[in-house]
Amino acid sequence: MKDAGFIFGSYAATLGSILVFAWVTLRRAKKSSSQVSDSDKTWL
Amino acid sequence: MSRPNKGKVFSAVLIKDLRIELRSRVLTNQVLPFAGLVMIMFAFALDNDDVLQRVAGGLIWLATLFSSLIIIQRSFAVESADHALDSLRVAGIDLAGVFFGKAIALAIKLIVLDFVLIVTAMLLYRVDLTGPGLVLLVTCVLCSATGLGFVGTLYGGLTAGAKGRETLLPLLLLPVVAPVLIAATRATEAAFASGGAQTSEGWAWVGLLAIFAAVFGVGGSLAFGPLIDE
Amino acid sequence: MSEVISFVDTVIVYDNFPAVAGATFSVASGEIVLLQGPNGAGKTTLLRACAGLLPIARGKATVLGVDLKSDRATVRSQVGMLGHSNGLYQDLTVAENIGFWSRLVGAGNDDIAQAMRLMGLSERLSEVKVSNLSAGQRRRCALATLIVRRARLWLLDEPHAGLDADGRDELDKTLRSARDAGATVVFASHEIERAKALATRSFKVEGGVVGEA
Amino acid sequence: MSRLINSKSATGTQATRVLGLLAIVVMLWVVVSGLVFTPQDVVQGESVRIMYVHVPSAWIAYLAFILTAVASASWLIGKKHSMGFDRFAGASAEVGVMFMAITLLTGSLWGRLTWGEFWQWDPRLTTTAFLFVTYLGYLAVRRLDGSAEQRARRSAIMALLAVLEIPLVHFSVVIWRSLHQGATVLNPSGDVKLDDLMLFTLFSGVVGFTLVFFWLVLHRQRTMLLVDVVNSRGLDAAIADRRAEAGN
Repeated sequence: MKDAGFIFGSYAATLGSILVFAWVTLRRAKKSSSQVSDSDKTWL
Repeated sequence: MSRPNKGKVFSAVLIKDLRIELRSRVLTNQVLPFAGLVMIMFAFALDNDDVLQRVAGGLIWLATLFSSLIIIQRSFAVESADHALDSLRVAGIDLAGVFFGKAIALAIKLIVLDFVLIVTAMLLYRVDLTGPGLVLLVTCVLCSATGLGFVGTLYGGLTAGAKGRETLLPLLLLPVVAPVLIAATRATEAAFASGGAQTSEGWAWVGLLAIFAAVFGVGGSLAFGPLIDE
Repeated sequence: MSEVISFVDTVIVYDNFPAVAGATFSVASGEIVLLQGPNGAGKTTLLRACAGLLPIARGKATVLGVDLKSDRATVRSQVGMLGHSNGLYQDLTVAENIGFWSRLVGAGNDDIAQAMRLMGLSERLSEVKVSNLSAGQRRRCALATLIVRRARLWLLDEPHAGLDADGRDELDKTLRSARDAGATVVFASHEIERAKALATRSFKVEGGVVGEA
Repeated sequence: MSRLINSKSATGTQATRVLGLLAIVVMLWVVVSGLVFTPQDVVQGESVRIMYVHVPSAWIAYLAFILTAVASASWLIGKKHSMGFDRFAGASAEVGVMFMAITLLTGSLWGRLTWGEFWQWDPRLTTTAFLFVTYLGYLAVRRLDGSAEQRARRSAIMALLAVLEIPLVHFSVVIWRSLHQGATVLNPSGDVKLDDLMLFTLFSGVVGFTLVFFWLVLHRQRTMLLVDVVNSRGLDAAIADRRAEAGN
């Protein structure tokens, strides 16, 4: 494929950012979750 | 006791701010020399009379924006030095009146600043001004100074006081004032007839400046009170 | 209308710290109330909250019949607050500072003259810039702006600080005459002797909790 | 993969797991179809493939900022000032800023291939860049110290001011370009002839990114709630400590 670096770079940057955001969020949630009782978790 | 209306608060704050400026002379002793220096630096950096003549409008307004950051910070340093803003808040004073008073005081300082910058540009960059161009330029300065006064007071109030917030002002302010930079620059170029621009082209830009001032005048008077509240 | 301030289990958080951690007390109209306690006990925070400047985190708080939890803003025009700082403009003269406030609240020239007389600010001082005043003179100037505002509830944080003996006597007289005119005064002070003589009642503030003294 | 889906996350529910699974499936399809199945464009060549991630992320970024504004207005108007609106506004803005960064990055990579330059002063591009900086400012205001209510009020007003600002910036940039020099920029989509598969892939991209957006916002919003609760738990302990001071 011509210009493969640019194209794969775009896809990698996009998916990478999403995954990093998701991972950071989930990790932060896990850290605080143990200190919060289930009654405060409105989504449960 | 009945509280006075917006008009009284407005004039009291306006007179107070202008009087403080006359006493402390921060504008004349610090900001104007800084702005003049910036104009000279531009001349060094660009080092070409034709280029300078063509971009004079942009340089005037860039210098205005950077100097306005200092003026805005000064405008609220005065309020937070002895927690005078707290006193105004606790006294239940109409904050929209305070907003307009501070904004117009700021606008007047910016008009003085722009007058000096324009004269500097005419001397250093050799730009010419015709009769119709002068009318356009004066209107342009009035409209953009008012708009900048409103936006500057709004975001200056938010970033006033607490530690570490001063650095936030440029980040918040500069994107918002991009339309002023663009419109005022184009109108000024039209007034100077830089690059063969017609005076008539400038009036559309002045219209945009007027809209900007109106939008942030209304928005700012509504938002200022809740924004500076604790 | 007897209760001017009524706090029940009030918690006030300032800078993520519960400076007031459950205050229950009430102040009746016409009282001069002293808050005594060590530095950092929560006196200042309590006064600022009464002025509607700080949000109430928990509990109940009513000042001049206004619920501070739902509506902090309306109470402000009826209280006069003087904190550690004076709220003066350093580059303006005494007369200009007081004049600014009188214009804001729609007071007349007589009010300015009276306020300055009450606070012992002479003709000569009135034309001096605030930045050239002594601490005590600034304090008196700030109190004069408060008099011009004619508040129903006076909240004063260390009002005697920086005043000389005469100034303190003047201040006590002013507070008493303000009380006689229908105002209620709550003040914090370290000078227990003088303050006790002035106050009709006093509370002890310690560790963010208010108790009878 | 299935472990990732089934592992119990703190802020997950059945609904978010289904949402997440759907998002992954659609995104996989977009990647495979965008990189392999779709043909290259007559004009743009291979670079058209960037469009399948660029266009949806731009669309999501704008959607995020609209939702931030709506949630902020709801917070201000609502009598109860429900903090849920504030958290949603913040979460949506954070995700929006991320997608806007992706938009600018993929856009400039595409521009390098198509125009030969990373950046053009195209009105749409310029407005997007200003929007990005404006919302960085919004997030900075959210981080200012103060009570939760103060944070919510400040940031709600900032979000609504941004709504005032954006049309003004866009309008001024549009006439700035059109008055002064002819359009030097290719219309980014006007020259492209999309066949059915290309259109379908683009459409799948929009769907997939929307799913990802809502998955991220839901989790981010709930995480904010957890952090808020932990902070107020800290408050209970602090109040107890504070009262103990009075005892001695």
